[in-house]
Amino acid sequence: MNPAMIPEGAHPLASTIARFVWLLPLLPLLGFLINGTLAMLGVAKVGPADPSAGHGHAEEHGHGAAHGHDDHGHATRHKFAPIVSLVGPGVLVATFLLASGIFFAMRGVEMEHPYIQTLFAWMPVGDLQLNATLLLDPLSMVMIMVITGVGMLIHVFSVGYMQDDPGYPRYFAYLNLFVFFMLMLVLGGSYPLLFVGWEGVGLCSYLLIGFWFSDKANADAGKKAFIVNRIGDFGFLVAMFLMFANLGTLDVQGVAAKAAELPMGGVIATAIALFLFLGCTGKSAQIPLYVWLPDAMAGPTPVSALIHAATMVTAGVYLVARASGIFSMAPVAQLTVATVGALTAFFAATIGLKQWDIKKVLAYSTVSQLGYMFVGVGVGAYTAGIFHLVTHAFFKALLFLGSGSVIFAMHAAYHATHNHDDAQDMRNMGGLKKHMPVTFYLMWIATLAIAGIPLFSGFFSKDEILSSVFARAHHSTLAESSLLGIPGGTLLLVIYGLGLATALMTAIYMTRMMLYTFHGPNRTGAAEEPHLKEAPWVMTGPLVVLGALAAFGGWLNVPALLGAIGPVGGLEHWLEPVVGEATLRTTLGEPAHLSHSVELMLVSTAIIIAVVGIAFAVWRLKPAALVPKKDAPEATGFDRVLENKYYVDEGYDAAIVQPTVNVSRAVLWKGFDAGIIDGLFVNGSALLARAFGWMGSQLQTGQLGTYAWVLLIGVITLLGAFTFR
Amino acid sequence: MNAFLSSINYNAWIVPVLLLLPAIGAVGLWAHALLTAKDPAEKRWREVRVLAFSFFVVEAILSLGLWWSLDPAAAGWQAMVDLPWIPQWGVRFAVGLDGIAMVLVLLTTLMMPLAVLGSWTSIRTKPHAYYANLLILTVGMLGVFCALDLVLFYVMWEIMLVPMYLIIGVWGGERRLYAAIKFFIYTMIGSLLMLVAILYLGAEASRVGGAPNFSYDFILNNVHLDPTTTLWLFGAFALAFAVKVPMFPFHTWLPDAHVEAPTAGSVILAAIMLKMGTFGFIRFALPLFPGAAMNPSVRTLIVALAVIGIVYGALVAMVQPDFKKLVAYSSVSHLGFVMLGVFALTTESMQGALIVNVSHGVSTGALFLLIGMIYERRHTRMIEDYGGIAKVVPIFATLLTIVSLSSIGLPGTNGFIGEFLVLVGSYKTQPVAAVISATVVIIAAVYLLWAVQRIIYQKLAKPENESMQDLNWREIGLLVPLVAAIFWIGIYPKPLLEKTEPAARRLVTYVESAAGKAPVTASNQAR
Amino acid sequence: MLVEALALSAVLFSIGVVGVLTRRNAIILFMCVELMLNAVNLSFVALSTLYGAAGQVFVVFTMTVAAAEAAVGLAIIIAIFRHVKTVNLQNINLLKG
Amino acid sequence: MQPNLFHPLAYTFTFYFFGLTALASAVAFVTRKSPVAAAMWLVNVMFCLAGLYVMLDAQFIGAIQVLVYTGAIMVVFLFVIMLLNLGHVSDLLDARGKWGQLIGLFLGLGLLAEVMALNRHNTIERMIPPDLAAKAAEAASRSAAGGVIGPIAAPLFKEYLLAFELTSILLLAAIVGAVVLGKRRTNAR
Repeated sequence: MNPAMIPEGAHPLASTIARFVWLLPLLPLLGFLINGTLAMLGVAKVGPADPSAGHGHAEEHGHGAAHGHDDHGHATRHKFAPIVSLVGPGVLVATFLLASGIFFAMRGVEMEHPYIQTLFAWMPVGDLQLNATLLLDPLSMVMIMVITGVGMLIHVFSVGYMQDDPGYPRYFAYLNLFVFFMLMLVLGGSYPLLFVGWEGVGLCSYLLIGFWFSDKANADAGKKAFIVNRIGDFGFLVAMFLMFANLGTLDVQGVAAKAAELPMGGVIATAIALFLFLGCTGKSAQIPLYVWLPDAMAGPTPVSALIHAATMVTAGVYLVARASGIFSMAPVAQLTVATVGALTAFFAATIGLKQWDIKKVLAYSTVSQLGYMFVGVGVGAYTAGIFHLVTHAFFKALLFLGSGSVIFAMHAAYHATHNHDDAQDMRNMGGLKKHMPVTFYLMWIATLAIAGIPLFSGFFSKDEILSSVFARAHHSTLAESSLLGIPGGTLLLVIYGLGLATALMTAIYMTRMMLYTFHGPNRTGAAEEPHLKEAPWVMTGPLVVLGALAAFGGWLNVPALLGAIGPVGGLEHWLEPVVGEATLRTTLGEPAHLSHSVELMLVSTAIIIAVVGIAFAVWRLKPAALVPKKDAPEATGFDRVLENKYYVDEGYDAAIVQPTVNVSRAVLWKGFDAGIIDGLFVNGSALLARAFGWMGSQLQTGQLGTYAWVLLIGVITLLGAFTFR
Repeated sequence: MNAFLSSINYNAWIVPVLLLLPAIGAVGLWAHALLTAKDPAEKRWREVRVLAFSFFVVEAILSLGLWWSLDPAAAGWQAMVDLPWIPQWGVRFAVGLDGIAMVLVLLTTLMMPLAVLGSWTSIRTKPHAYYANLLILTVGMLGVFCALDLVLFYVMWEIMLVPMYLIIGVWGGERRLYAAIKFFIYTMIGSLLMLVAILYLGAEASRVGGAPNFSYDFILNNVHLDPTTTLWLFGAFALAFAVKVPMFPFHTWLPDAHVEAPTAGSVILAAIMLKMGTFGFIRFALPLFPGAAMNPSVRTLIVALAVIGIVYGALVAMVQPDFKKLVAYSSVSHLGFVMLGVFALTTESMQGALIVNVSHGVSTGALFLLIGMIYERRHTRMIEDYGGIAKVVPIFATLLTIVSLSSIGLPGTNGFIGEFLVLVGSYKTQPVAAVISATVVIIAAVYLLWAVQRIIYQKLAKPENESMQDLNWREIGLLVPLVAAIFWIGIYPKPLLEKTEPAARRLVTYVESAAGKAPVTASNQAR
Repeated sequence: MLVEALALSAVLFSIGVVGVLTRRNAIILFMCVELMLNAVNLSFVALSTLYGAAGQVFVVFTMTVAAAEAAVGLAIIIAIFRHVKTVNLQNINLLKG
Repeated sequence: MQPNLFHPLAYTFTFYFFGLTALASAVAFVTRKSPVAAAMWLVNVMFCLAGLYVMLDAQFIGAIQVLVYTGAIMVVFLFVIMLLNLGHVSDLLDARGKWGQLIGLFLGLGLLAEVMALNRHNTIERMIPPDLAAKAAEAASRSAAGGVIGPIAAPLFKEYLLAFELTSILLLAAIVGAVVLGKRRTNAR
C-alpha cells in the first residue's frame, strides 16, 4: 500500500455523500443498458429455427427495410422515443446532481489526500497486485463537473436534434456509455483502469462517429478515429510497461511517489512522460495524430460537441495533469509537450482560416485550442491548462450546439423543398441572424469568449496560459534545460509568439464564420429561406445556459491583476493539493510571479491582438461577395492548400497506409506465405515425390529392348563393382 | 460444494470417466446408427443430434466439479489415477491435473456442446459419423491435457488427429481434401520427431531406473541429460508443438484447415486444438528440458519467431478477402502472444499466456460460430459479398461487434487482460519483443474493424443480403454464454487467475532454478 | 587350352549380348540368346576338364532348357505374328505398365 | 584333355582353328541382314563348338550338341523363319539406329572387358594344377568303365536324378505350351 494513501475509512470524505462515488459511473451504465435493450427490442426480430431453410420473403422484412431508408427523413418517431428521452438525459441529470453533492461535500472538507475507494481485486497476478480503485480528488472533481454538467446540457439538446432519427434509442445508449467510460477515465485510480476508460471513450467515439453507418464515409471516419486513437493507446501501453518494469507499480499515487525518487530529467522519467504524451496526441488530436478529429465531424453534431470538443479530446490534458508527478521530473518531455502544443495550435489555426464547412472550422479551432491547453500543462502551469479546458468546454460546446441548431434549421429548410444541397457549408448560409436571433446572439458571446475579448471566459484562461509561459521563460527548470539543442528559454519565447499568432488567427476565423453564417445576404435560396426558423426551445435552452457559463466562466480563476471582479485564483487554490507540488517543482520552488508592469503589458497585448483580429476580419471579409457552394469557383494557390488541409491525409495515406496494405498483400501473404512456405516447402515437396514417381514410370515402356538394356546395365554395374573392389 | 464432491470421492474417478464417456458415446452413436438404419434420414438425423448433444452436456456438467474439487495451491497432481497399461514397456495409464490443465479441460468440455449446437442445422450428411468423430476428438483432447505418461500423451496426441482429419476431409468445403491432408502431414511429421524423443527419454529412464519407464514424474526427477542432447530433444518436442501452436514458419496449414473445416470443426480447431501446442510447451518442453529452454540463443529464437508470428499474422490477416482466413491468421497472431508469454518466463507473462489461451478460445470460437451462422444463410465467406447487413440482422451485428472488440483486446473484455498481462510480464525480460508485439494492438484494430465495417456497415447494396434472416433463439442461446465469459474474464478475472497462479509460479521458478544449475544436480523438487 | 576356351566363351557371350541389344527381330534375338547359352556351355565343358564330369551333366540340362525355351519362345512369336503381322520388337509393347 | 598322337602342336592348332572360325561365324551371324543367313552362321558356330567339345574330352556333349542343338533347335528356328516368311532382306532396318548399334557394341565390349578384368589376378591360371596333363593321361589310361559316356551317365542318374526328372517335366510343359500357343484359335477373339 502506498504510504501517502491513508486508509480508506479514515478519509474525511468517507463519511459524506462522496462514499457513493462508485454510483457516478454506474448511473450512465444503467442508462446504457436500458437504452440498449430498448434499441434492440425496437429493431431486432429473431429468425426462424432453421436459418438456411426459408429465405425471408421481401415484404415480411418490409418494415425492417423501411426504417433503413434515409436517416434524416421524417420517419415515424421511434416507438420507444418518449421513454428514451426520459432515461437518457434523466440519468445524466441524476449523475450531475450526485456530482454537485459530492462537489459541495468536497468543498467543506480539507482535501490533503485523494479519496481512494477500492471496488474489487482486478488483476492479482504475481507482484502486479492490481485493484479496481476509484480516486476522487479536486482535479477529477473538476473534470466530473464538466463532464456531467456539459454532458447533461448536450443530452437535453440531443432530445431535440435527434428527435426524428430512427436510431434514437441506440444514439442515447451510446451517449450514456460514453459518459460512463469518461467517468471511469477520470476516476481511474490506477493507470490500467484509466486505460479502460481511455479505450472505452475511443470505442464510443467510433460508434457515434459512424452512427449513420449506412454511408461509407461515416463508417470510414469512425474506423479512422478508432485506429488513430489505438496508435496513441500503443504509446500509453508502453508507458505502463515502463512504469511497471521500472517503478514496480501502476497505481496513480504509487507512480507519483516513486517518480519523485527518480533523478530529475532522468531517462526513465522522460521516456514514461514521452510515451504518455504519445497517447495524449492520439486521444487529444495533436500533431501528428490529429487527422481523425476533422473527419469525426461525420457524426451527429451533439456528439461533436460532447466528445470532440468538451470531454474526450481533453482526456489527454487531464492525463498530463494527472501524471504531473512524472512530467515535472522530465523538463525535456515538458518542453516537447509545449512545443507540439504550440505548433499544433498554430498549424490548425491556419487551416481553420479557409474551411467552408462550419463544423470543420470548429473542429480545427478545437485542435488549435487543445494545442493551447497542452502549452499550458506542458510548461507546468497545470491550473492554467485545466482552467482553459473548462472554459473551452463551455464556449466550444456552445459553438458546436449553435452550429447544430443552424444545421438543424438548414436541414429542415432543404428537406421542405427536397433540395439535396450541403446543409453544413457556410457558402449556402448567410443572413441567418434575422431567422435565428437567439442562436445569433449566443454564438457571438462564444466567439468573443474564444477570441479573448476581456471579461469573457476565454480571455482569462488564454491570458493565464500566455503569462505563465512568459514567466517560465525566465525562471524555471524548463528555461535551464533544452530541447534538440534549442535552449529552453528561447523556445518558450517562441512558443509565446506562436500563442499570440494563434490568438490572432482564432479571432479572424471565428469572426469569418460568424460573418458568413449570420451576416450579409442569405444564400440558401429563395424557396428555402422562409423555412429557416429558430430551433425549438429544447435546443436553445442549453444554449442559453452555456452562453451564461461562457460569459462568466472567467470568474472561476480571476488573476490577481483584476482582483476586483471576484475571488482571486479560485481554481488555483482548488487544484493546489493535486498539482501544487509539481507546479512548484518546475518553477524552482517559489511560485512564478511577474512584476506588475510586465503583467499589465502582457494583458494589454492580448487584448489588442483580439480586437485587431476581429476588426481585420470585419474589414477584409465581404460576406456579400460570397456565392452559394454549387457555383463557387475552385480555390487556387495557397487557399487551395489550406482548404485541402495541406494534403496531410493524402500524405499519410500514400506514405503509411497504402504501402503497408500493399506490402502485406503482395510480399507477406502472396509472396512469402503462399509463395515460399506453401509453394516451396509444402507443395514443393509434394511435387518432388510425384516427380520421382514419374521418372520411375518412364522405364516401363513395354518394349523388350528397354528391358534388355536395363538388364545389361545392371549386370555391367554389378561386375564393375567387383572389378573395382 | 467441496463436501459433496469429496463425499462422492469425486477426484478419484472423474478423469477416467471424462475420458471414457465420449468413447462410450461414440459407441452409442454407432449402435444408434445400426438400430435405426431403416428409419427415414430426417428422423435419424434429429435423433442422433440430440443423443450426441446430451453426451456432451453430461460431460460438461460432470467436469464442472473440477472447479471446486481441485485445490490449485497444493503441489503435485490432483485427481491422479495411475494404472499399469503395458507393463513390458513400462507404460502406465497415468492421468492427473494441475491448475493449468484443469482450466484447459474445462475450456474443452464447455466448448464442445457449444460447437455441436453451432453446427445443429448445417451438418446433414452422415451425421452419425460426424458426431462420433467429435466424441473421439474430445477423448483425444482431454487425454492430452491429463496425460502424465509420455506414451499415453503421444497416443492421445495421435487420437486427436484422425477425427479432425475426417471432419475436415469429409464435411469440409471445396478444397477440403487438400486442407485435410496438409493438416495431417504437417502435424504428423512434427509428432514423429517427438515420438523419437519420447523413446529416447524412455530408454534413458530405463538405464537410470532399471525397468523401462515413461512416467512423466519419474523422467522429470531422475533423467539428467547433457546439454547437447537436451537441446536436441527440446528441438524435437518444440517442433511438434510449434506446428500445433502454430508458430511462424509452420502455420500455413491453419488458414486452409480453418477455411475448409465445417463450423464445429473450425470452432474446436481454434478454441481447443491450437492450445495443444502451447500446453505442450508448458507441460513438456519447458519442465523436461529447462536447460534448453533457458539457453539464450534458443530463447531468443523462439521469442523472435513468436514476435514475427504476432506481427506477420496480423499484417497478413489485414489483407485477406476471406473472413474465415482472416480470423485464422488472427489466431496465429494471438497464439504468438501466448508463446511470447510462455518464453518470457515471468509469473505475470505466464499467467497472461494462460489467460490469452482461454480468452482466444472464447473469442475466436465465438467468431467462428458467427461466421458459420452467416455462412449457413449466404453460403459465402467473402467479405465483399456482404455489406450493410446491420439493418437486416441487428442481433448478429451487435454480437459480431462485441466479439470482434474482445478479439481486438478492448479493455473491459477478456482479450485485453490476456494481452496486457503478457506484455507487462514479458517487458521485464524481453523489452524489445514486448514493444514490437504491442504494435499489433494497432494492426489488430485495423484488420478486424475494417472487416467488420465491410460486413455490417456501409450501404446495403446486394439484394441477397436484404432477405437474410436474423439469428434464431438457438444461435442466440449459443452465443450468450460466450459473451458472458468475455465480460466475466474482462472485468473480474480474479477467480480464473487464482486457479492457475500457483502452477504458473511453480513452473517459472522450477525452470529458472533447474536451468540455472548444471542439469546433473537439478533439485528434484516436486512438480 | 582352358584359358583360351574360357576366353572364347566370354567373347561369344559378348557377341550374343551385342546381338540381343542391336537386333530388333524377335527370331534373331532368340538365336543370339541361343548363342549366349552355347558360350556358357563351352565354359562349362572347359571347366569340367578340371572339376570332373559334373560340368558336362549340367550342359545336358542347359541344352534341355534351351530346347524347351526355344519351343515356347517360337510358339509365342507365332501367336504374336498372327496378331500384328510383324516380329519387329519396336512396335510390340503389350507389356506396357 | 586327350593326349593324342601329334600332341601338342596339332592339338593347339585345331583348337585355335575351331575357336577362330566359331568367332568369325558368330560375328557374321550378328551382322547378317537376313535371318536365314544368320541362322546358317549360327549353325556353323555350333558345329565348331561341337568340335571344341570333342577336343576337351566331352565327346558325348559334342555329339549331343550336334544332335540336339544344331539338329533340332536350329532346324525349328529355320522352320519358323520359313513359316512366317521372314527371309526378305528388308528386315535389317529392324536393327536399331546407328547410335543404337554403336552403344550396343560399346556395352558388349564393356562387358567383355569387365569379364577379362575379373581374371586380372590370373585366377584361372592359378586354378590349373601343375600335374593336370599327367592326371588326364592317367585317367584316360584307366579305361573308363562305361566307355566315354560312363562318367557322364553315372552322375546323371545318381546325384542328379531328381534334376533329370524335372527337366523331363519341363520338356513336357514346353511341348504342351507350344501346342496350345501354336494352335490357330478357332474362335478367334
